[in-house]
Formats: sequence, structure tokens, C-alpha cells
Amino acid sequence: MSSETEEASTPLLMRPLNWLETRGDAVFAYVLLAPAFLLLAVVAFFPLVRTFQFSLRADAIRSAEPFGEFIGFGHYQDLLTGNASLPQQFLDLSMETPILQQALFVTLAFAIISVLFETLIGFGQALILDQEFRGRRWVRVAIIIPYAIPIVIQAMIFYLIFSPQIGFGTEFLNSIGVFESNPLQNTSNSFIIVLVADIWKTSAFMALLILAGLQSIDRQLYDVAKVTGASPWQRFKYITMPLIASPLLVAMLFRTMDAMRIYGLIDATAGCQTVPSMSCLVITALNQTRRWGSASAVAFLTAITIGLVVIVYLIGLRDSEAGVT
Amino acid sequence: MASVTLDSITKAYGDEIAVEDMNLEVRDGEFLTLVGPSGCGKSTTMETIAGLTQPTEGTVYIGDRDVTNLPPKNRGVAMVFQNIALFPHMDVYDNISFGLRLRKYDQDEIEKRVDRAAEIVQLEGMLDRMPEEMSGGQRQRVAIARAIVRQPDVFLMDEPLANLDAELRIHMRTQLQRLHRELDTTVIYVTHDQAQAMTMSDRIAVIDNGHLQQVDPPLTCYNAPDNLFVASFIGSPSMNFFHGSVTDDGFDSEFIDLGFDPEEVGATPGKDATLGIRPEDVYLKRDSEEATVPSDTIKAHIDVLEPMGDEVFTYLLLEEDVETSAEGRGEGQLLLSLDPQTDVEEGQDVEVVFDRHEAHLFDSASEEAIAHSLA
Amino acid sequence: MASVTLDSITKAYGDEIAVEDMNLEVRDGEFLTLVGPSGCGKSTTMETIAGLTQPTEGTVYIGDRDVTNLPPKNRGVAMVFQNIALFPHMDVYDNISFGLRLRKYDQDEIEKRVDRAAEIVQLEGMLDRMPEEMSGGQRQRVAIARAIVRQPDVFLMDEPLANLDAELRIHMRTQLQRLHRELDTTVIYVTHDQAQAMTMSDRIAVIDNGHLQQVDPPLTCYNAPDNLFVASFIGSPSMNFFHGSVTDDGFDSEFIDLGFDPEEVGATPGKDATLGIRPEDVYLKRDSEEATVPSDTIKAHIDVLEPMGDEVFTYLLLEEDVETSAEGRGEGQLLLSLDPQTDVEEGQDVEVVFDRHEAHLFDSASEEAIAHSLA
Amino acid sequence: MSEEEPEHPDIAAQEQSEEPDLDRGVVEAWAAKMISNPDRAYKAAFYIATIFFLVTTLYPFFWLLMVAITPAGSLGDVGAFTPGGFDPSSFIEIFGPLSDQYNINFHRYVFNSFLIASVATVLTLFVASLAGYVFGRLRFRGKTPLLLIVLIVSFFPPAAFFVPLNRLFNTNFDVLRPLLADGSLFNTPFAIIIPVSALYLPLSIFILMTFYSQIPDGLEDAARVEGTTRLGALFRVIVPLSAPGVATAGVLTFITVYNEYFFSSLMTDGRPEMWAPMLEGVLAFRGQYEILYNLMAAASIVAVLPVAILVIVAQEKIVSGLTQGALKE
Amino acid sequence: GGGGGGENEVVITADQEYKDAEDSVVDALYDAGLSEDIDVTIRAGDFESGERQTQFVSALDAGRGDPDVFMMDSGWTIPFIVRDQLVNLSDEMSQDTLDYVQNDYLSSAVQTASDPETGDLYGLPLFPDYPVMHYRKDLVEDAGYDPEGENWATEPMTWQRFSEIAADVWDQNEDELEYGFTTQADEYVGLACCTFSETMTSWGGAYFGDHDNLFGPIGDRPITVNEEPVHNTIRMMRSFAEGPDATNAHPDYQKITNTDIFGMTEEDARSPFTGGDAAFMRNWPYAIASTFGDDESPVDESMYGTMPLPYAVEEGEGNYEGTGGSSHALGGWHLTINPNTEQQDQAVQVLEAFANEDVMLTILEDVGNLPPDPAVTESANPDNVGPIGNFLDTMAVAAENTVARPVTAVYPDQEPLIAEEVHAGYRNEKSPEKAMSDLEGRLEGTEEY
Ligand SMILES: Nc1ncnc2c1ncn2[C@@H]1O[C@H](COP(=O)(O)OP(=O)(O)OP(=O)(O)O)[C@@H](O)[C@H]1O
Ligand SMILES: Nc1ncnc2c1ncn2[C@@H]1O[C@H](COP(=O)(O)OP(=O)(O)OP(=O)(O)O)[C@@H](O)[C@H]1O
Ligand SMILES: [Mg+2]
Ligand SMILES: [Mg+2]
Repeated sequence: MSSETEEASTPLLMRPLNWLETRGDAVFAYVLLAPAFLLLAVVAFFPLVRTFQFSLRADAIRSAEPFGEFIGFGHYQDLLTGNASLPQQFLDLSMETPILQQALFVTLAFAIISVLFETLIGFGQALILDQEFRGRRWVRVAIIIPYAIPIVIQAMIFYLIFSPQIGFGTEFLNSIGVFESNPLQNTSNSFIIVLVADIWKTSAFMALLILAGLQSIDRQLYDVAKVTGASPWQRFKYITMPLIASPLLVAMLFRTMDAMRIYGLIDATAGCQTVPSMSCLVITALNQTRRWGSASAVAFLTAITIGLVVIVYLIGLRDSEAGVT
Repeated sequence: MASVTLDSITKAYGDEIAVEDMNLEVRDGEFLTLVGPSGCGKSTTMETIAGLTQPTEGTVYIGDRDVTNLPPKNRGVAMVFQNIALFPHMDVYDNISFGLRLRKYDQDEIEKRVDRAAEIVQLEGMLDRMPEEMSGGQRQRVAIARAIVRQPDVFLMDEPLANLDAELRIHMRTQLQRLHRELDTTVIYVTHDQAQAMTMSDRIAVIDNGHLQQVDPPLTCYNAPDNLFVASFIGSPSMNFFHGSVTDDGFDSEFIDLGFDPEEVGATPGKDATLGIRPEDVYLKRDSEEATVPSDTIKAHIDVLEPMGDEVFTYLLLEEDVETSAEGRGEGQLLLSLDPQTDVEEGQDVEVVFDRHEAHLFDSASEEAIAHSLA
Repeated sequence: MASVTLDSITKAYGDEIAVEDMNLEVRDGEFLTLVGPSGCGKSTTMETIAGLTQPTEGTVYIGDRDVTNLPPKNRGVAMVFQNIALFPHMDVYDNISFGLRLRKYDQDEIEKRVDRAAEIVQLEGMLDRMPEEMSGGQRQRVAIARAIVRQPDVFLMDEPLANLDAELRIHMRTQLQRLHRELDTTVIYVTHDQAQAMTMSDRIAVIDNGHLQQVDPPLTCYNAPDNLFVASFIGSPSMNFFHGSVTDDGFDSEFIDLGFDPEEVGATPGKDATLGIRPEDVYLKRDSEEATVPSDTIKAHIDVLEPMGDEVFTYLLLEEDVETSAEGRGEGQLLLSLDPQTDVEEGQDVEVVFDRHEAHLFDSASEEAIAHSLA
Repeated sequence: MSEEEPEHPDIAAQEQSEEPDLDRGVVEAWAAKMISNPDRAYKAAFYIATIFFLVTTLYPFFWLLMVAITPAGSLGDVGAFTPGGFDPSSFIEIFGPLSDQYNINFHRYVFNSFLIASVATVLTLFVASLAGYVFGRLRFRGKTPLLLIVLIVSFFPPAAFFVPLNRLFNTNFDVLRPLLADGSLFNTPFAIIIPVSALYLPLSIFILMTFYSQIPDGLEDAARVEGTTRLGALFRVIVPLSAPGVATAGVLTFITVYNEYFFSSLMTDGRPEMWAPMLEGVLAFRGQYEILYNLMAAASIVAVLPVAILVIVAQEKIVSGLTQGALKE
Repeated sequence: GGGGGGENEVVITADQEYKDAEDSVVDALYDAGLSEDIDVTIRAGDFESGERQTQFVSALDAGRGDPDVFMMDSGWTIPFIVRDQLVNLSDEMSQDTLDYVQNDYLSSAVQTASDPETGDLYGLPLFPDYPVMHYRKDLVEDAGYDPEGENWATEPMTWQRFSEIAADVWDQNEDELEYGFTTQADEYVGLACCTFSETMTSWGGAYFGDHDNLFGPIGDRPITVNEEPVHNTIRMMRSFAEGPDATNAHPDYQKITNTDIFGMTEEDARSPFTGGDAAFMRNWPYAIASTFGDDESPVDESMYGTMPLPYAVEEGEGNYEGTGGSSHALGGWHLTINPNTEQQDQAVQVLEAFANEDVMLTILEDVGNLPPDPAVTESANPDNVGPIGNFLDTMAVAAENTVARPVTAVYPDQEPLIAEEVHAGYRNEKSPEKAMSDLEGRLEGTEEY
């Protein structure tokens, strides 16, 4: 039996780790963060800086080099005043553009409504999946599986359901007067279709994260609460809610950001002309009209909008028991 | 203010039977202590009463109500958990007031009660600490406070004082007793501390391996244990045992013989029996007058002295070559408790007597007690 | 096999100072017990030695190495945590073998050691249980086994036996002592159990409120406490105190006067002083010959009898109308320990003496001990 | 505690549950039963909700199946609950003769995606674990700003990264030449793995951060004393104990990468042998002039299988809350 | 970027159909004189045109040398040309070939492969594509008409007559037919480039005045969408879908379909026709092969007829040069050379080989694409060119009456605007006048770029 001091001859590999551990929290933290930030630097920060530079240059649609002269914040100005050379506008406060044709409002409305419903539904699903019952394994798969559907397919399903020729959805909804005969051509109808499609798929995301949160709560705490006299609702309110607050917040935060970047689903169902989201605008400018300066500016405006929403979020939820940080 | 009755309770976890056919009646207002070796089923019993665990068989009554299927919150019990289980996301105040807030007491009343409870457990200045910022003993006290702010019918306390120092433990013991008197609540208590069991309890329930062994007032358990298990379990340091048999005229074993009339004490000659003598009933020959009825002199040899401050545990070997084992005392070993001033040393030969009045005789086969005095 | 030295260790959590300027040397192979009230800084001290907490100031040495900045795994320590801290995702076997597996011991060796450790803590049949399937005491034993399978230089054990019953506790105590002897490991131990502290330790370190009070062999702490705190903390039930002052010819207090030559014992007349007498040094008048140097007779009145089985705690009131308080003994109360056979009853008037040889005198202002015998 | 207690809440609570038995109508009686036996009411509500969720989540799949088994010519006849005909051969066709005609090796696309998603998931989980540990369990200066910087990446639409990345990945790096055919990342799995790993990193970091931060310090302490480094404790104790969170982050990353649209469609030239992902495979059934919806549907169902299997496997982890019995607090 | 393949290998990203016919096409190239040293590999590009465009953009922007030759949609070749991202064939190809292309190729196709300003050739037209009216000869005949006798296959009729016939046929076959007529009227690229453009032209309307202006000069051409013929085009489509009495519908035209067409693209329009649920269909020639290739289709060759697209005003009577008369949007694809290729010379040789009648015939026969040199069609043996062989006469008429897309550098900006506003008019979200005046304003914005 070897005594433990013999293992003083630490393997070479471990030495840097040992060294690290004695550096104090800050150095340790920075070193562990290095891989993440390296990856982000190459893939995110560097491109973003470039993209920002692009956004300050004119669109050069007829030269190989897609960027023209430096024009400062010209694109931003055009975008915010409804004068962008894009088929749809980002924001047009003069309201010459219908409100559901303004990317900012379309996107905000979409994000708010979809996240609201997804949270509620996801919560319900998670609570069910948290129970013990026979066959729960399969129910769980069934509930999570929509999230696994590729966007193309998700879009195809809803596109087909509501396409006038193939789908049965239009006929039915049209007959009860909810939808017009060509809902995928109608902005408000399409908006609802996209919303439903998104909620169908993405509730599972919320359900998953909330479920994971529920599962990591120490069951013993429920015992204590039970004996202390808590009803199921009170246990939920005082134990479950505060303890899953942070996973829930994270889920909602990321869902909101994701919802505000919606593109693929719209593109593949109603089309970006019918429901122009902010990301739609970026892609249209990038791929369709090859206005890369404008596209970059829209991308940055999108980011700023999302940033503002996130700030509102964080401020609004700061007082709640568990902050994100 | 309610009695608690366990009627043929059995609790099995899969194959593992934690509690078997337990019948126990805790009287209204009684302070009952459950004792028993680790893993014997004490916590399981408590959980069954609290409703946290469904008994596999049997019925639980609180007062006259069958509560077997009632959820914990409707049973009117408060519990201190063995593993403490504070709410990690609440500070001390919120942890303590949790039950009151659930019942929508008004703010003033809650504050008054929390302050009072915090005072009892001596945590006055710590109400805004989080559990993770407290020491082990402090956490345990929060758990106690959380239970005592409420005024339930039944208190269940699973080792509430395990992490407290002697002084605080005595303080808390006194406080709990007073609380018990004041509220007239039924208390079911688990402890490994003999002093607590002896001083606080109206009765002690001794459990071994899921089976109830004896339920009696502390001194009865101490002085008249029903069986070998209780005799060995109650009392610290524990009883000395000698395995032998009953003869026509007394008890005969390798190391100690004792003359008495078997018939008188109810023993059957020829049967295997075990003699039990508590360490404090063994005296040095010269102190033999302290024994009510001194036995014959026994020659022995001091093996180890274990000074405890107020007494010295003295391990004797009755024969030179007795094999000493670390696993408790073996045959041929005898423990007695001496005054620290006594002038003895390891290796010395001594003569001892024991108090026949306090000697216990058990049937080796059934392990039942035969007699509690062989005077 | 290494000494542990704390050099001016201070640990503050924000404003809260858990340990202040602690200097402690634990000798190679020594068994040192830390005792002190709940929240006094015992666990913090242990964590500092283990390297789990960085001291705010000061240096930790193990052997000759300054380990202050060494990660725990390189310090050669094993620890039993007060909060047990089993890995909930591992069964008992995996919990126990965790440290060995990390060190890539071979399979056979691991199995051998785990079996041995499981045997020591009497968990042989439970190696494939998950922590959540075990009782409190069983979990604690797993934690002990996890520490003892390794052969570290230093064992740190924070209340390892808190959840065990008396018998098992004694068993474990013996096992740990034996292990200590066999491995010759330095052991630093925290306990609230006086019996453990007294019997196991080479020395006891008494801590109060983050400050080291006394480091001495158990009997020294018991018989010659350095100050009032140690005197009151060590020993259960604790010492009786009388507050008074030193006069030209002895000690004077409301209830007890005592004549002696202040100069001889090193007391300064006119200063406030406290007299301390342990319960076991108080005798009924009729037993006064047991006292080495009996004091004058004191008249008293039996308030409460607390039978403990092997002894009866007897609470005396020195004057009829003394106010009794639940918060420990007040002035004018005196506790003595009687043999259960003694024929006394509550309300009875008695005369008692105490052993002057065992009386302690403390300076009330500085709380330092002045003398440990006033014979 | 005050002696005169105005009301006894525990008793009050008990009394409420006592229900006098009166004659009532069937519905009333049922309702009363539900009230007096809330367990039963919960159960009923539970089953209703379960069935509701099952129907709503599964129906579109059912319909997709209806589309898949409808022959190409009868797609117009697919009803809400009935296929437009019966021709399950599309499930064979996507691998078989028809797909040869269109040169679609659908299984190869699925394999590519599976591989890309697996590698990206492992990479992301590893890097995010380190970062999640730092953000969740350590205190140090600059933590909040760094966290915000990570978060900001999620503000941008993927397109914002595309132009510079496209140029970068098409640049030939001589150092890469021994590894990659022409020294550039285009048409290699890395061209997808690297950007998607980075862009989905923030989500994983945040998920893991919240879960790691909830593991009691005591367990990490125990592991460290037993002989691990802090990193060792992370991977041996904190990660397994955060199984629900880690599995969730893993599943989400895998699914997202597997289904990723933007980079997947741009970072390869669309050929399966050039690591084009499943997305391209599905899209290959769609053209300007002909959309083989039934084949797309069949392909989708097939493409979802790996993910479904993953979910079945991972869900065990997702529901393995394990902190009980860990600590005596 | 490196080359697309090894030495002397020329990689062409083309349609799947070319990949399938790779052997015969490549043999034809060798027969046409291509050096056997050059290996030609055909790779299938993305099925979807827009997707392929995106991929080419990213390849060219990234400076990738793979593939060597692109097969580009005539709808989006010009933006690449004006950005100078393709090899200028006028500098590289032999004068003979250039002459052949300039003189004999369908000139509207050549235009979409040339620099609008300099006229330099950047792409070699591979095949043109133009829609025709497909119809159910059997139903029409049963309804009492005589397509053969009236030479429907080559003589265009007016929209008015067409709508009466279609309404009548639909009426007579009410039970079987879901639609009298299907077309592409969804809001998508095809609306601006094709269906609306050609119908408007047949009404005598134009986007930018005379057809000379289709390819520019940007900013210096009139915007002529807000005019009577254009409004009427919208009104007529509304009548087709909702009947002559609907608001903003044209009273002279019959209801021959329903609003489903406003969501239809190519396939949506084709499937009912192939399925036997529609009597008339405006679509590309591929629909012929698709219908006959579909085993379940009730429509066989004997029931199938084609004719040139109808018109509203006589040729030459429109407001602008090039308008009026039967008009067919010109689609089709070009071959262009990647300037980053390392095999430029070989690629040029490959393109030269494509400019060969026999290669065109091979493509017509094996791939089913029409030759860019209309004269070649005449020399084709109808029996050898598959289902399309029966309809070559109609194709020839269509080829003579094509209208090119207004592809300029700003077309990508304009196309979605046109689609959006026209579609708004179709669906009566706006009156035709309002929609077109909005469009006029928005197009002006894009012309200023
Ligand atoms: N994380 C923390 N933040 C703030 N205060 C703390 C923290 N941890 C411990 N303390 C305080 O430090 C003091 C010493 O704690 P420690 O755990 O060392 O006590 P202890 O002697 O082990 O007590 P016990 O016997 O109750 O376990 C206590 O008063 C405690 O409240
Ligand atoms: N969930 C479980 N699954 C399986 N066995 C269990 C479970 N819980 C408890 N047990 C077993 O049941 C027996 C009784 O456990 P219990 O917790 O009641 O013991 P206890 O008397 O409280 O012991 P301790 O004094 O050690 O806390 C033990 O042997 C234990 O191992
Ligand atoms: Mg227990
Ligand atoms: Mg502690």
C-alpha cells in the first residue's frame, strides 16, 4: 500500500492544472474561459467587427467588390426613417408602410406573443413530464420531438396545411370565416400561421429546459414543505418557482432572442414579403438584392433591438428572486 | 394535542424491510423518544407518521383520525429532519417563517414568533443569513426553529441536536422540554444521545432492526430492560455481559459464578443464560459497601484506563490471557467506572465486586429478561 | 505522517470573522480534537487545513511545506465532512473508492481496501446502495469509509460520529483510534461529544468565537482549564460557578465563602473572582470523606432530580427563593451528581460539601484561571 | 410562544377536508368527489392535459406521414386524417432508384449531419462546461461584462457573421494543407462545425451556468479533498450531478446543429460527398419546377429518427435529478 | 481558390438532368471538336434556382475557383456581369463562335447574357425557356371547338376569346374540373419576371417603356407601370379569379378559375392540370414531360394541346415598342465561366463546343431543353425528341414572341416590389391604380440607386 505522499511525482499533464488551481479565482477563470472566447473571437467577434465596418459603407451593387464608399451611418438613417432601398422597411414611423410590413413591429409582435405562449405551454408540458406515470418515457419523446423537426420540414408541414390546393386547413378556416382563401398571401393570416407553427415546434424547447430545472430540485425540500403544511400550489409557488427561476429565465431569454431572429420558418411558409421579420430583411438585402452594406446595417439594428429587449428583460426581472448572473 | 397510534405498521423499500409490524401508541402530550442502532427504522417511522412515506401495511392514527391516506399538511405535524434540509433559496427568516406564511398569519404575528424562535435557538442576529453562510450547528438550529414556530399537534424531531455542543445541547434540551410543557404537544423524538433520551422522555421506545423492543419510561428501560438488546443498547458505556447457564443453585459461567435460587428468580436450571452488570454497579473491593448486595470477590487485572474527566472507564481482564478485541468487550472483559481520584493504574491487579441487586439475568436463547436483581 | 501548523490564520467571510489569528501546531501523529460552541470556527479551521478555503491571512504548513497555496488534492489530507457530502450519483462502493480510483489504484487493491473500510464502518452488505436509500447514520458511515480507505498524511474529521448511536459510536471510536495507531496518521477531529473528545484525543484545542482558548491534553483541560470559557465548556454537566471577590483571607460570594491565603494561590485581594466547582466534586455531607479536602458545609434544598441511569443530576438551590432560570444554572444554584441508589428526593433539604482540592478560581475580569486547587 | 392562540390553523386545515355527505345529482356528486378527493381531480386534469399535448404535438407528424404515403400525383387529396392514396414506397424511394435519378444519397446526408452535430455538440458542451463553471461557480472581477459579451453574440442574426466568415473559410491556409485538400475549410465539416459551435455556445453556457451554480459547494469540496483538481471535480461530480442540464444543453445543441439552416446551406456546395448536411438532402427534393412533397415528407420522417433516438436516450439523463441524499445541510 | 478538379478537368455545375445525360452530352462535345484531353464533369447544382444563385454569389465573393463553369439562370446572370464577376467571353472566345451567337441565337436570350452597357458577351446561352398555354384538347373538342381547324397550335387568340372558351369548357365539365385555368400568380420571383410581365406586354404595357430599355439605362428610362394597359392586366386577372362583377375586375372577361391562383407557383399550377382537374394552364414546357411521365395522370398525349399565349392588343399596337401581341416570358439558362478557375482556357473550349447544332440537338433529345438557336428546332426529328416533339410548332411561335426580363443591376431590388404591388392589386388589397402608382413611386426610388 503506497502512502499518498508518494504521488508527489505528479504526471506532467497535471502540473499546469495544479499551477492553475493555486492562482486564485480570477486567473483560473480567465484560463478556463479562454477556449470559449477564442472560438467566439474567430467566429463571432472578428466577423462582427467586419460587418460593422461594412454597415458604414455604401451598397455597390454593380461591382465585384460589394462595398462602396464610406457613408457613415447613412444606412441606419435610411432604415429608421423608412427610406431604405429594400423591398420592405425596417421602421417607418410615418406609417405609410402598413404596420405588419415593418420589420421591427412584425418581429416584436411575433417575439412577444410566441414566447408568451411557448412559456405557458412549455410549463404545462414540463409539469406533466415531471410526473411519474407509465409510458412517460414515450410521452416525453412525443412532446419533445417537434423541436427536432428541421425548420424546412416544419415550414413545409404548415405550408402544405394552409396551401389552398393541398391543405385542408384553409378550407376549414375559410369556411368559418377566420382566414381568407389564400391565407399564406395575407399578412395577418400568415403571421398567425407562422406563430402557430413556431409555438408548435418551440414549446418543446421551453418544456425541456423547465423540465431539467424541475428535475434538479432536491426532492427532500418538498418533504419539508409538505410537513410544514404547503398545498401543492404553495409548494409550486414557494419551492418550484424560485428554484427554477433561473433556468426559466435563461430559457425565456434565449427564446426571445431566437424569436427575434426568426427567418427560416417565414421564408419557407409565407415568405419574407408577406411577413417581413428583421432577419428576413437582412437576408433579402444580402442574397436577393446584394446590398451588403444595408444588410450589415440591418443586422446591427437587429442586434441593437434585441439588446434593448434583453435589457428590458433583465431590468424587469432583476427584482425577481433569482437573477441570471 | 393528539395521541399518535401506529397500528401494525410495516414499511418495506423493495426487499429491504425498514419497519416491521410496529404497534406503538404515543399518548396525548407525551414526550416519546425513539432510540435504536443506525438504520433500525427510526426515521422511517417518523416519516410514516408525518405522511411522507406510505406504510406498506398498517394504519396510522393521529387522535382518533385514521390519517394513513391524509397528506402531510393535513396531519398537524411539524418535523425537524435528520438531514436538516433548509430551503437553500431562502434566508433564515424566510426558512423559519415558511409555515406561518403559508398559513397567512399576519406580519406582526409572524415576526413575533420568528423572533421568539430565533431567541430560543440563539440565532437572533442571523435572520438574514443564507443557509450556505452558516455553520453546521447553526443550520440545525434553523431547522429546529422552523419546526417550533408552528404550534402543531405533534412534533417530530429527528436528531435535532446532533450537531450542537454540550452546553447548547443542554440549553436546547431544556427549551424543548419547556416548549413541550407549555404547548402540551405530543413529541416524538429521535436521538442517539443517551442523556437526551434519559432526561427528556416520558417514555423511550427502543427499536432494533425494524422491530419495537420495549416502550417504557427511561429508568425502566435502564433498570429493567425487557431483553438483551435493550440492556445492551441503553446505558453508556454499556452493560457487561457474561454468557453461561443456569444451574440448580445459580448461574455458572467461565469467569463468574453466582449463587441464587433459580426458582425464586424464575430461571430454569440447565438453560443457557446471560448475566448483565452495568459498569457503575461494579466496585473495587474496598468500596464494596457502596453496593447494596455485594457479590463474591472477583480477581482481575486492569487492562486499560480511560479517563473521562468526571469518571474513569476501567477495562478489566478477568484472566491474563483473555483475548482483547476492538469490537466491544469480549468474554472475560469487564468494564467499571471509577472516580478519577481513585488510585489505580494500568497493569495493576485488583479485586472487584458487583452489586447483586443490580445484576440482570437473560435467557440466552430468547434473549428475554429473566430477572433484574439477583440479590 | 506530518505535522500541521497554522501560523496566524485569519479567515473572514465579508465582515464575519470566522477564525482570528489562530496559531496551532498539531504534531506529527497526534490526535487533536477541536471543540467549541456552534459557529466558533471549527469547520472553517478544518477547511483551511484541507485547502478548501483560502485563509484571509496567515500560512498553513503540512510537515515543512507551506501549503497555503496548494490545491487540496496535493495536501495529502482526507476529510470527513460535517455535512457528509456523499456523491449522490454514485453508489456506496463508488463513493468509498472514489479517491482510490482517482489515484489509479488497481482494481484488486481498491476492492480490498473498500471491503476493509466497509467492514470497519459495518456497512458490508450495502456497497451497492445509493446514498438516498440509506439512513442518516449509514450515510455518515459511508463518509467515514470514504476518508479511511485512503492513507493520507492527515485525517480531518468534522463530527464524523454525530449521527451514530452510542454503541456504534464507541465501536467507531475504537476503530478510529486503532487506525490512528496503525497508520500513525495525524488526526484533526471535531466533536461535540465530550466522551469522544476525552477518550480519543492526545490534546484538545478549545476554540471560542474564532479564538483559540487552550490546547492541552484532555485531562489538563478538564482539571486545569486556562480560563472561564474552557472551564465551563469542558465537562458535562458543566461546572458550577459562583461570582464573588477575593478578600484578604479567601473568596467571598453571596452564597459561598471560602478561606485561603490569596497570596499563596496567586490571587489579588479586592479583585472580582469566580469560583468554579464541578458537579462531581460536590458531595452530600455524609459522603464528605470522599472529598480530598472537604469544604465547609453548605446548606441547600433539592430543586430537581434528573436521573440519568448511571447517575442522578441533582439541582440544588442554595437559598429558597433563588430564581431558577431555564437558561443554564443561575447564581445560587448548584448541580451535583449523585449515585442513583442515593436516597434523596426533590424538595428535601440537604447539606453538601465540595472538594477544595478540586475548586477552581478565576479572575472575573480577564476570565483567566488563578488557581486550580484551593486546599 | 403566545398561549392564547386565536385560531388553530392546523386544525382549521384539517376540518376543511371533511366533507358532509349529502344527496346530490350525478354531476354534483362527481364534482364533490373530485373536491373531496383532490387526487382524483388532479389525475383527471393530468390525463386530459397529457392527451391534449400529445394530440397537438403529434398531429402534424401524423399528417406528415399521411403526406409521405400519398403518391406524388394525389397530394391534392390528402385530407386532415386520411392520405391521398397509399404508397409507402416513398420511404424506399428516398434511398432507392428515384433518388439515384436525382443523385441523392439521402443516408449520406443524414450521416453527415449526424457527424457534424455530434462533433459540434461535444465541442460545445466541453467549451461551455468550462465557461459555465466559471460563470456559475467562481467569483472574479469582470464576470458580468464577460457574460454580457457572450450573450451579445446571440443578438445577431446568423447572416451578420456570414460575409466575413465566408471569406475566412475560403481563404487557403497553407498550414491546413496537409489536413484538408486545398487548405481551406469550405466543403469540410469544420466549415459548419466551427461557426455553429460558436454561435450556439452562449445558450449552452447559460444553461450549464445555471445548473452548475446550483450544485452545493460541499460536493465539490469533497471531490477536491479526495484528490481531484477543480476541473476534475467539474467533470466527475458537477457535470454528472447536473445531468438534466447537461443532457438538455446537449440535446438542444445537437438538434439545433442537426437542423441548422443558414450555415448548413452555405458552407458546402451541397454535395453529400462534400459534407453537405441533411438539410440539403431534404431540399434536394424541391426544385423550381417540381416539389416532391411526399418524398420530402418521407425524408423528413427518416431524418428525424436520429434525433428521436437521441431524445429517447438522453431523456433518461434529463429526468435524473440526483441531489437527494447528498448533503446534510 | 483552387481549381474545380484536376488538370484539364472542367467542372460544370448544372441541372440534374444534365448530370443524368452526362455521357451523351460530353460525347457530343467531343464530336463537336472538343479536345479529348479535356475531361468534362457535370455536377448537379441545387434544384432551386434562388438557392443556386446564393451559392454562386458566395463562391464568387469568396473567390473560389470551383466550379469552373456555372449554369446560370438568365434571370440573374446580369448582376454577376455588371459586378465583373464572370469571364468576358467576347475577349476569350473565337470570333466564329461569337458571330454565331450574336447572329443566330435567340437575341433576347443573348441579351440576358451580355453586359447591358458594353454589349460584351459573358454567358453562352444554353437553352431558352418560354411558356405556352397547355390545354385539354379532348375537353375543348367535346365542348364544340375545333383547335385543329383553327390552328390553335400556332395562331394565338385574344384573352377575351380565351376566357370565353375556358369558361365554357369549365362550365360544361363542372363536375370534373376544379379550375378552368391555372397560372402562376403567387407573390414570387416568377410573377415579376414572367407571368405578369408577359401578360402586361400582351396588353401593350411595359415596365420601362420600349423594350430597348429592359436592360437599362437605369435611371434614364421611363417607368411606365402606372398606365391603362397595366391596370387592365390586373383587372383581367381579377376577373379570371373572381369574375367580371368583382370590384376592380374587368367586365369583359369571364371567371375561369378562383383565387387559388394567387398562391400558385409552377408546380401548384401544374398538378391540377396533370391530375385532370384543370382545362387550361399557363406553364413552361417541362409540364408536358411531367404530365406524361406521371403514371397516374389521366391526361395522355391525345388529350394534350398547346398554343401560344393569348393576347389583348395586336402586336405593334401597344404603347411601346415590343409590346402587344402574344408574348412569352423568356426564361432559360446560360453557361458562364468562373474567373477564379485555373482551367480558363479549357473552359472556354468547352463553351465553344456547346455552340454547336449537334450538341443542341443532343440536349434537345436527351435533356429536353430547347436549342438557343431556334433554327435547330426545325431540323430536329420530332420522333426523337420525346413528348415535346409534338409541340415544337407552338414552341417555335413562342420563341419568336418572347419578352425578356428587365434584368439590370437593380432588378433584384425591383423584382420584389413589382411582385408585391401587382399581387396586392390581384388580391384587391389596393385598386390597380393605387397599386401601380405605388409601384411607380417605389421603382423610381430604386432607379436612383
Ligand atoms: N460562507 C459563509 N459566509 C458567511 N459566514 C460564514 C460562512 N461560513 C461560515 N460562516 C460563519 O463563520 C462562523 C464559523 O463557522 P464554522 O462553520 O467554522 O463553525 P463551526 O465551529 O464548524 O460550527 P458548528 O459546530 O455549528 O458546525 C459561523 O459563525 C458561521 O456563521
Ligand atoms: N429509499 C430507501 N430505499 C431502500 N432502503 C432504504 C431507503 N430508505 C431507508 N432505507 C433503509 O431502511 C432502513 C431504515 O432506515 P431509517 O432511515 O429509518 O433508519 P434510522 O433508524 O433513521 O437510522 P439512522 O439512525 O442511521 O438515521 C435502513 O436500513 C435503510 O438503509
Ligand atoms: Mg434516521
Ligand atoms: Mg462545523
